[in-house]
Amino acid sequence: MRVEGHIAMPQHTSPPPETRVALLRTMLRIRETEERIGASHLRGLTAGSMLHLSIGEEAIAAGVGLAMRDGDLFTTHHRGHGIFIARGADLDRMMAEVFGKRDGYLQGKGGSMHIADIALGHMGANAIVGANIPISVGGGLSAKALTPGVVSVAFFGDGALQQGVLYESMNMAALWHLPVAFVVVNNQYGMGTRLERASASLRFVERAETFGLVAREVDGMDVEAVYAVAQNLLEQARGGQPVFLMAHGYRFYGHGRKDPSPYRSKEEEQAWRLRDPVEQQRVRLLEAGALSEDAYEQMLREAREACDKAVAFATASPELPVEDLYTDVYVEQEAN
Amino acid sequence: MRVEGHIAMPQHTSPPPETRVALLRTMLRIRETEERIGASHLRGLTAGSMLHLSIGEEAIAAGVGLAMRDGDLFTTHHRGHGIFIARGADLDRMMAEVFGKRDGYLQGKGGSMHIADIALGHMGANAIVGANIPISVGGGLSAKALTPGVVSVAFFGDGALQQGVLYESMNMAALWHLPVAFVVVNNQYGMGTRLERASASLRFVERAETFGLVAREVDGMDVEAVYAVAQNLLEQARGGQPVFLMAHGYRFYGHGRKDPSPYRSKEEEQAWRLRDPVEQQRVRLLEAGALSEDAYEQMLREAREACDKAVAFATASPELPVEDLYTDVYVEQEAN
Amino acid sequence: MATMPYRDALRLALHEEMTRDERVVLMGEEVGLYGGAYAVSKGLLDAFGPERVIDTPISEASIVGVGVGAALTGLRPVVELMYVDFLGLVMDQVGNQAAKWRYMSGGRLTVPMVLRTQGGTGRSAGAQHSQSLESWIMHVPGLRLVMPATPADARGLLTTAIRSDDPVVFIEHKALYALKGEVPDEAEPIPFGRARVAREGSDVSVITYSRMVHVALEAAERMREQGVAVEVIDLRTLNPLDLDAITASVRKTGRAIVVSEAHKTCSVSSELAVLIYEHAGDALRAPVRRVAGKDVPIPSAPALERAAVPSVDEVVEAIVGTGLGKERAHA
Amino acid sequence: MATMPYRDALRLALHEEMTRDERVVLMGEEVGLYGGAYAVSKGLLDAFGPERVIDTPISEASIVGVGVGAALTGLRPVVELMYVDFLGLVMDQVGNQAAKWRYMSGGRLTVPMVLRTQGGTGRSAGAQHSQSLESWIMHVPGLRLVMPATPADARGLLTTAIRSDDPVVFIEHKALYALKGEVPDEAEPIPFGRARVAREGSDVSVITYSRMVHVALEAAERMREQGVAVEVIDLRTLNPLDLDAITASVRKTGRAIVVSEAHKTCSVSSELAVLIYEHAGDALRAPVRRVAGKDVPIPSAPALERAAVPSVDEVVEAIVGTGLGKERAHA
Ligand SMILES: Cc1ncc(C[n+]2csc(CCOP(=O)(O)OP(=O)(O)O)c2C)c(N)n1
Ligand SMILES: Cc1ncc(C[n+]2csc(CCOP(=O)(O)OP(=O)(O)O)c2C)c(N)n1
Ligand SMILES: [Mg+2]
Ligand SMILES: [Mg+2]
Repeated sequence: MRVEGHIAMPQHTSPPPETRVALLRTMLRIRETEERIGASHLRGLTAGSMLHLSIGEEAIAAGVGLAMRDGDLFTTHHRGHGIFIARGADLDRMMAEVFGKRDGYLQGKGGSMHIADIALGHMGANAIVGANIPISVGGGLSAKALTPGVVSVAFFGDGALQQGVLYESMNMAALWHLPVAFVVVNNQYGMGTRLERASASLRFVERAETFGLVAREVDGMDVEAVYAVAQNLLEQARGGQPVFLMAHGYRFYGHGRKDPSPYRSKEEEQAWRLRDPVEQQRVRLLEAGALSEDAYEQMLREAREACDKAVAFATASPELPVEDLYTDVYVEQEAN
Repeated sequence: MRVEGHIAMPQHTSPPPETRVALLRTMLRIRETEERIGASHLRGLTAGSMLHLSIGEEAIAAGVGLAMRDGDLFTTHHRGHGIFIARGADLDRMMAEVFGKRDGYLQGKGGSMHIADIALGHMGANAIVGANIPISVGGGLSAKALTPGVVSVAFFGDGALQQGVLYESMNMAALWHLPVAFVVVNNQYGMGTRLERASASLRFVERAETFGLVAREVDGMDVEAVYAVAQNLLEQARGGQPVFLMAHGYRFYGHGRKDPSPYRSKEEEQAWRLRDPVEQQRVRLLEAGALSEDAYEQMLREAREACDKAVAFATASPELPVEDLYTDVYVEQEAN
Repeated sequence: MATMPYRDALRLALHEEMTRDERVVLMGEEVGLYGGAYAVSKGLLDAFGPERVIDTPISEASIVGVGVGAALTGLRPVVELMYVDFLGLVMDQVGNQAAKWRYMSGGRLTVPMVLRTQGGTGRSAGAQHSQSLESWIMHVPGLRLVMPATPADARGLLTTAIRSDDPVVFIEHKALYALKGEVPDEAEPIPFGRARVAREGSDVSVITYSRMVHVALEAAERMREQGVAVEVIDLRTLNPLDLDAITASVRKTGRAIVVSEAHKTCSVSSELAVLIYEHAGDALRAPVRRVAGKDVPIPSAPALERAAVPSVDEVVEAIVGTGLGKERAHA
Repeated sequence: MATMPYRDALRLALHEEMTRDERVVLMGEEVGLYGGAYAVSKGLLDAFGPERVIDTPISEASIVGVGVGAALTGLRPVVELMYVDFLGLVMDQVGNQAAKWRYMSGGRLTVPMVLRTQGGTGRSAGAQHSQSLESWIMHVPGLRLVMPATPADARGLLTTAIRSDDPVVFIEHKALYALKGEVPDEAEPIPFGRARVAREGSDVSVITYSRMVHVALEAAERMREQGVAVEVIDLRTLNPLDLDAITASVRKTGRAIVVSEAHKTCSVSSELAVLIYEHAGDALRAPVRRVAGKDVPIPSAPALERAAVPSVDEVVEAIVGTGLGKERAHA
């Protein structure tokens, strides 16, 4: 494995202080929201049997998310809450959607796995592994034609590395010089399958290069490292050089919230939890004097209050009336 | 492009004399048959509007085909006549199939693009670009389980390099240590699209390596070079190390027999025709004294007589009666 | 009115809409330099350049995905799938993505994409290049489905498709590209969901679409010689479906034949037949008859290929089977 | 007879057939170490080892292709597609390859592959994880289509599927995995094409399959309280289809309701309804009624999800609509 040449960490210089704090704030917001969603799920308050939390992966969401700009486009996989929060999700409407309620982002029609909001550049979370990838290339096509300077980012898991559309899509992005970034949220597993059991080779970075991309990998538990490499890569992408970023992280919970993850060892879980990205950044900022304990407590309180508010909002929201089953199948309904 | 490290030509030593002659004989047989099929097509004798000839690509078919052994499995793309001839096709039945007749390999039901004969290891020519590739991996799965030592070869065009299933399939073959060879018959074009216009990068050999394959490229106009590298690669594949071979050649006719190829220059065509693989091998053997003019003439005569016989057979064969429209939809017809 | 072939009428619509709206782009395999596998897009690359007429690699699933993404974000892509037979490669992007985003997002996203493709028999191209797969599409809520039979409809319906904010699957027929017909001088979008009475008649209604309209018209001509007045309804769009036109015709004639090139089982012909029973069953003077593609893969040999899909003879026989005409039905 | 859940009955059949025939292999995502997304294959990896219980990468199109190739060359693969909703990724290998090779090769090749998958609603899993896509499959000649409703059928039909030399699409229902029922002690393959009378009755025939059999049985129980004897026909296999059983029942009762969870338009329910008209139309005392999935993507919110597919109430209403029972139909 050609790890050395690609790990971006060593070179990166710290971002400005307010960004360092913003990265922590974003991660905390994701962590608290996801924990609250998980707890609500266990209490039967969310819609549906499936719930995929991104706890443990906050540095990837926040690092890339904050390196993006207003107007940038993105899609996510089924584990996309954190990414959307990093891109400015309204927590009330997000929570209401996860609860399956009328005031959710999608009126409860889509649910956790399909959250989208084109106003914030979110082209949709996708429940078909890999299907969002060419869709993001389409976003890049639009960006190039209509809004130069905008970048289109596809976030997906390590499982999607085995979907052929990824390779088709990287080729097209490179062939057409599209402003597209392919970001792998590598949490080591696709359901119960460790990446090594799904892929015969781990030379993904080199592989992306053979498709004409600029490719890097990064420690996905270090939010500043992710931010630095993402900034650099997204700048190249904006210029029409598509990029690939493999960010190595971990999901602290199972595939679904209730999955006890029997396919991985407690030691492994513990080792990764010791590298908790939120905690790492908190300690780093406290030690650097870039954040006070009080300011941190305040930040945590705000995150929790936002969650309280979101849960209250979601709880109060009614379900969409059943008559609305037939709305929004088509834009031009009358034609039917 | 890392061409040097991979071109296998320089190293190869000549195969034994009888093999060198057999390679030429096979190519001649392909050339003559394909020309006859093309002429029959122009005279309206073949079934259907589509006809894809492999004239110009004979060295790849013969070189890999003769490096394969009895019992080996293969699939081809839509331009597969030559490969099947190299693997022992009965010309009569092949011709009858191309003519759409009852005594064709497939009783006329399949046609030129679907010729198959499991008795000769032919799992089918496929008209869906790339679809044969995972099917050949399945052949490798069977071979590993049931007939160790057998190799399963997928032949496909450069166009299929942009189909995601190729990459999914290479990964699975490598992950499971299957005896599979992926052979690219690179004739530079997919219909009117030159490979450079379809792929942002030409680093295919390196790319295949990042999927865990042993990969090489070869001059596909030099049949002895192809044979040598194929022998070497197939040996590795038999041991469970899947391999990738990119053979560079050219199709002398258009995409279909009647396509005048306006998308490429006459100079380019001429340059490749000067490297005609059949002619090159003929000259090489004559110059080396490995073949006499007489023996060559005899060989050519035999090839032509075989074509005469095949055309006569195909012409004489009736069409399948229309009542047979319903046979062979299912094995267990009675259940319907 | 100018007379032109179906393929030119399609090209005209593409040209007009690309001129009218800069957001319209055409993408697909061989649409540019080659001019389209069936020469529909010839000349468009020269007219609009490679940023708007985009030759793609052979990567169908992703091509349609790119179309979906582009449509979500402001472009109005027309994506060409060279053969409808390749639908199996792209049904996820068509059925799970294009069709569903509007609904799944509670109206937050729209996918104004046209998937242009062509299908049907007529070239002995074998089982993987001769299919009629519209039934898969008609089954999926969220997709409009258009299948023009004439040059005028090809042009007018493609115009509407490109202007539609919903995803549209637009299926041409390979055997119609050379068919000539009159086409209006002005771009007049033809509204979706309005069937066309291709021929008026009072004895029996033949409900059909695409190439089978012409088969039905020939059968109607044959029946005229026997004094039977056949009405031929060309549906033009299968979603939305002009149920009113179907029931009005069947209520008038009391007899209905459904003709479709697609395999018979679980198909467009099943749906059309059952809709007639449900909405005009009381007016029927004979059972509805389906004349459809046989439930076999399409063979390559020409005679077998012809036998696999409806013929004029079969339509005539079905009409006779409803009790009309001088000949009696054989079965 | 032992009582066991549907999922265990499936596992039993897999275990038995893998024991009986070394050529049978199981492959798919999470079928091994994880034991299957719905725990159907739990324990099989330990029993048969990784060469016969094969965990695959997330590469659906190729996985099915590998199954086709393995089936062509001597293995008898059972390929699991985790959700039927992913059919769009694999329809080329299913519809153009598995289905067609026997025919295209003039009988020279056979594809003894089983594609096991599961579908349906019940878990608020959203539009991309809740579909009923059997209509796409039923439309394709060359594919057998099996949809068991009970543990006994799950076991007996899977046995037959694995022993069949034809490609079989075997669709389980996610809401049935925990359903318990009696299963014979001996492996008894259940022949394809034989419907099961799930409940005898003389007043009306409800023709259905998979989970809807249980919805129909509940509706039948409700109607019994009103003195109406409902016959419920569980089709078990949609290809081959037991047309004789359908027509016999309808000829007996004179009334027919077709119930299917799949979207209504251009679907299994359309085909079943039209077949009843075609083969028992003269015996009908009321129009055939279809109770089917609505033509909308499946919403995630639980109440909406329930409203999108047939309920007991709707089946009752349809029965009443044929003129039976004390209640009158509303519409
Ligand atoms: C096409 C497709 N195949 C399979 C699944 C079932 N599935 C859902 S999530 C998942 C694992 C995905 O792993 P990865 O991409 O690494 O994402 P993660 O869950 O680890 O975030 C699988 C197999 C699916 N949703 N879509
Ligand atoms: C999936 C699919 N896409 C498109 C086509 C139409 N088509 C047939 S051959 C061809 C070009 C294939 O190029 P290549 O793989 O290089 O093979 P060649 O024809 O050059 O031998 C195309 C696009 C097809 N048959 N299947
Ligand atoms: Mg993962
Ligand atoms: Mg080529």
